[in-house]
Amino acid sequence: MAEAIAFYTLAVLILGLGVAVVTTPKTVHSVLFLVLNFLCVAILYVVLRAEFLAVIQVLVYAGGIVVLYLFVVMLVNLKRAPEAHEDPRRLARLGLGLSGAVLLELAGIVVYSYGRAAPSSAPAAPVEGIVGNTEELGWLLYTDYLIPFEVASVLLLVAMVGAIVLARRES
Amino acid sequence: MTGQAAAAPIFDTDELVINMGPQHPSTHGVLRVVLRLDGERVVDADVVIGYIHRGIEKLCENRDWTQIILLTDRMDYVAAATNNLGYCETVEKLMEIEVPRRARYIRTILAELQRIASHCLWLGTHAMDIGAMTVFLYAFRERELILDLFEEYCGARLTYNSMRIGGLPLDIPTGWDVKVREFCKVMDEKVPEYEELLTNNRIWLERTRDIGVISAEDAIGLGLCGPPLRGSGVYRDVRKDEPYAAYDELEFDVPLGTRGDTYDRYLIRLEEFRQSIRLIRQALDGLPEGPVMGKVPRLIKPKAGETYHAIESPKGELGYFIVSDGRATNPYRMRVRPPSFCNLQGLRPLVVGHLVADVVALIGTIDIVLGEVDR
Amino acid sequence: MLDTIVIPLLKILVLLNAVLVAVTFMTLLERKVIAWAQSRLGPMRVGPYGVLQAIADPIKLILKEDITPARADRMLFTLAPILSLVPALVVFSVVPFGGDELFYVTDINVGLLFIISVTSIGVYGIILAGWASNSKYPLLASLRASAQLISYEIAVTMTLVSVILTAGTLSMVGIVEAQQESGLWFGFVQPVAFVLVLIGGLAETNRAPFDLPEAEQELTGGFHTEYSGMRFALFFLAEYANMIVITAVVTILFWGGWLRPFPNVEALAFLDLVPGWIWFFGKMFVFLYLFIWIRATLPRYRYDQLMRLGWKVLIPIAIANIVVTGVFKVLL
Amino acid sequence: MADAPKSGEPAAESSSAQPPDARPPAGTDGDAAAKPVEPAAEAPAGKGGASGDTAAAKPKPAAAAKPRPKPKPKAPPEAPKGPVDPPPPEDLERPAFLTALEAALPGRIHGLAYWVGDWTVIVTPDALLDVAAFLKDSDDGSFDYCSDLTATDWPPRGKRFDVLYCLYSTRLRQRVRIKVQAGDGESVPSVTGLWPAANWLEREVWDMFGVDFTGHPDLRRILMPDGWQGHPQRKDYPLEGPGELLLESPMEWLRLRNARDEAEIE
Repeated sequence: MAEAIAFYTLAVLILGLGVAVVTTPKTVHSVLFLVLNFLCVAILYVVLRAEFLAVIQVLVYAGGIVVLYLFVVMLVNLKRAPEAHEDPRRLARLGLGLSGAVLLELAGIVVYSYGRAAPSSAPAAPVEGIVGNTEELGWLLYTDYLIPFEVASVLLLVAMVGAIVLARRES
Repeated sequence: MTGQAAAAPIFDTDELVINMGPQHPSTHGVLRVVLRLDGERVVDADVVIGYIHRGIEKLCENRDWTQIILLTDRMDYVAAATNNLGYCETVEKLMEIEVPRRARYIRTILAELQRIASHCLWLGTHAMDIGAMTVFLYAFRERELILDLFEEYCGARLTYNSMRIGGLPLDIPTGWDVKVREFCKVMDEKVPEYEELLTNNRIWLERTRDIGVISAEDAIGLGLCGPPLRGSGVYRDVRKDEPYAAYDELEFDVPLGTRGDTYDRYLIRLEEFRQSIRLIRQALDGLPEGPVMGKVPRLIKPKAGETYHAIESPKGELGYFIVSDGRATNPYRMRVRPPSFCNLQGLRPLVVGHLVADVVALIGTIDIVLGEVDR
Repeated sequence: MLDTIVIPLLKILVLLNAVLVAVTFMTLLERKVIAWAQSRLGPMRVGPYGVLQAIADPIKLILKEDITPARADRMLFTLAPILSLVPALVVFSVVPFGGDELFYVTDINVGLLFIISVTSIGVYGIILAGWASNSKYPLLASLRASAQLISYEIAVTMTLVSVILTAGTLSMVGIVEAQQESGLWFGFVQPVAFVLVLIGGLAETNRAPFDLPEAEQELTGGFHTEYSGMRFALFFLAEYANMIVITAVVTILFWGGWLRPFPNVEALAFLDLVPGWIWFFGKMFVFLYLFIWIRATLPRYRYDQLMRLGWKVLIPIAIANIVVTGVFKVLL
Repeated sequence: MADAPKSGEPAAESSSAQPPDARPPAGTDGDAAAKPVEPAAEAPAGKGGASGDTAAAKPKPAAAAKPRPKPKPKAPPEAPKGPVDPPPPEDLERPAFLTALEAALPGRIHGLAYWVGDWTVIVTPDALLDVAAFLKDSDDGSFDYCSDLTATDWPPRGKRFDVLYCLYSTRLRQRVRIKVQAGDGESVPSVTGLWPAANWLEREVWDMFGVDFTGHPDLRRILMPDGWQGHPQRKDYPLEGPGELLLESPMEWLRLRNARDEAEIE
């Protein structure tokens, strides 16, 4: 019961903050709403007893990535909105398309998981009485999900190289 | 989308214009530097001065020849005795007064003490600008000893009024020379102490090596003088080139830099500590007997004529250009060539291309006193 | 009820007060130590040997006028000091000051990560303070702060991985217990990591020689230029609280927390007469003193040099350290 | 001491050679007409007494002058007409750069002056750049260092400003001054192209005297605030700051001030 209340409160908060991120006129404020959003997600993880994920969520997203966002927002002149340079309708179409795709995906997941018996999948038969889930997570990442993990890291590497190429100055 | 936009002007970073000063902890007074920054890199700088312009040159043209000595104190107020010396020497040159040898020796001692005091202040503030705050207090501790010596000699600690046209107002008090020797001994120990804190300190090296490099040709062209000029390897010291006071009778070396960077200028000033101590010791050893005041007419009134005379102040070539019309008891025109003013002109070429943090290091390395820049 | 709510609350209350008092006296300690380093006396007027200066300062700051610049972002301007202080205080909840349960609020299984992640939130205080002031020097400072803190957070976190590898746990209590089991403080096992964490800790708390975001000589006080009164005091509290956290973490990770020297040597058992928490605070004090000493001695790094040190020196060494530790772990 | 160490080689030669002949006539020549009695009386006294040691001669004129100037210490009502610019004594050997300059630019040099060991080359504004460039580049001169650049104001004179360039050679360690006369509103070519050091110095002369420098890259006020009226170092600019009369007609103000000074003296 308590968990359900926590979940729904957090869900409302997360959604509300998400809307706030998109609608706030000041960019810095909107970035801050994003931080709050991430913190709420972290609390959600805690409720799900995934402390490690929660902490990593705070560390990586709130403590790292969004700080970089703020850095960029403060450094870069954002007085002129990007729409001034491009066709706003094209962006709107792109956005609609993307969000539609995400929505579809979510719906698919929901439908798919309804069709199956839920909890049996947990492969984490508590190994040798480990407290917490850090070690479990590690096992899973390096055994069952090794290929997605490696693919993700290669993807990040590509992104990093791309960023360096973009940022490099012609000289 | 991001890739497209990166080229578009949305991601242009605006140049940030910041005002460093007139009130800023590191501008050594009321100096204002308008910096145009790209991120933290200085794209351009405009040096704005004049905030404490008191019209000293104009005032001098309305004061007696003797009264002016007081006014010169107020220019480079951390090296007042040097200013006195420059002015008195110039008037003596104009009037062709011979200064007794003893007075010349004592003047040399005073000027060199003053150089140490001024360099102490420079070292302290320069190190403080770069964040080493302990050096500041160490250097001020030794400067205090010099101020005590001056207080004993002439009764004042900052604005000395310690010289007269034709000589000195007073002979040295008894026992003063012993105290000066003791001070030299103290300084012998303290200079290595400063060096220990800074010279081989990695952070200090990184902050000063290759920062504000200026070539010998540029330094000469910009009219830099004193340690900034010698830092670029130009052998130029008024004490050697156009000797005054007792410098032609004393031995000392002129330290020269090789790279012309902030670190070289730092090393030069530290070496000047040692050379000044050496000069003071020699002058004390060879201190002749005799009067300290030359034969000077009761009414000081140089014949009509003009002259330029320079001495080596702690900051560089301190020149006086004085015109007498031969009729009034005040100079017709008195011009001071302030070393800080001419060195400060070199700030802009030095800072462009460096970071904000280097700007404070470079203001420090030039060693300016705004009282002298603005007069 | 008593165990789950009242006692933790009491502990939190005591801890909060202790931390705040410690922080006030830290300022006095800093002033005194720096004064001694500079051959002067430091504060001497308020109370015997200036001891009460630590109380006079907060009183002065509280009574001062609290100014908000006209064109500042009022909400964020007020929020920023709070944002920087709160994480610094929250972290103390997982710091064990002794082996007994009495000496810590809670011991969670990801304690170390919790500390890192919560302190990383503290950056927002500095960044927002600089931005919300709507003033140029603070803005430059907050740009510096964000870049600096992220770079050094990566370095420190990577270094800590090797410590976690050695200890086999993320729990703060567990790490100390691991040192007791092995009979060796990790400072001797992981000396490189210790040095890296110390340097990274200096950088993360914006202490000299890495005090760029508040470099008075360059940025006239940096991110807190526009702050006065109590709000300024909050930044101050946060800085010193962070310092205490870092020293506590270093003590726990590398110098055996509340353990006596050579915890496995029976011949030294008489050292156990000294309670564990005294050992703990003694070790912390040494590092606090070291922090202050460094501040009195070293010049300040420049922004790009700081970045170079972080990215090109500390992070590669940290990675190498992980590899070496991993190899040893597998071999032994 | 009087000469030798202070003023470099030319001075050393001159002081031993012949101070007594050279200077006093110079002093009287220049402004015998303008001067009242005493300086004229002073000059012969100096001439007679200084049979080799100038310093010894000093007390005499001073002693002679002592009773008179006491009650009259203030500036005389009429401002001096101009600097003395004593010509160099005939038998004084000229430094090599000056002979080279005279040979290279005949007719461009308005005059030479010599006083207490300092050489001054007097030129007109149009010849300034040629002379300056020659002094800077010639092997005998190589005056690569612009020590100082300043001006002097002599209001009653037609070309009221003397702009002075104190040059120094870091290689040959010698000094020379260039003097250019310029009228109010007349401009002088800027030497910033030769010596970048002149940049601020010319700005200061513009600020303080209002001498315009053509070709200066950035001629703004430097010491006074940007919107300042007047040029403070001019002789007709009052010490206590600008008043209304000064701003309207400076010469009238100067005449009134001199009259007031005279009244005060009496």
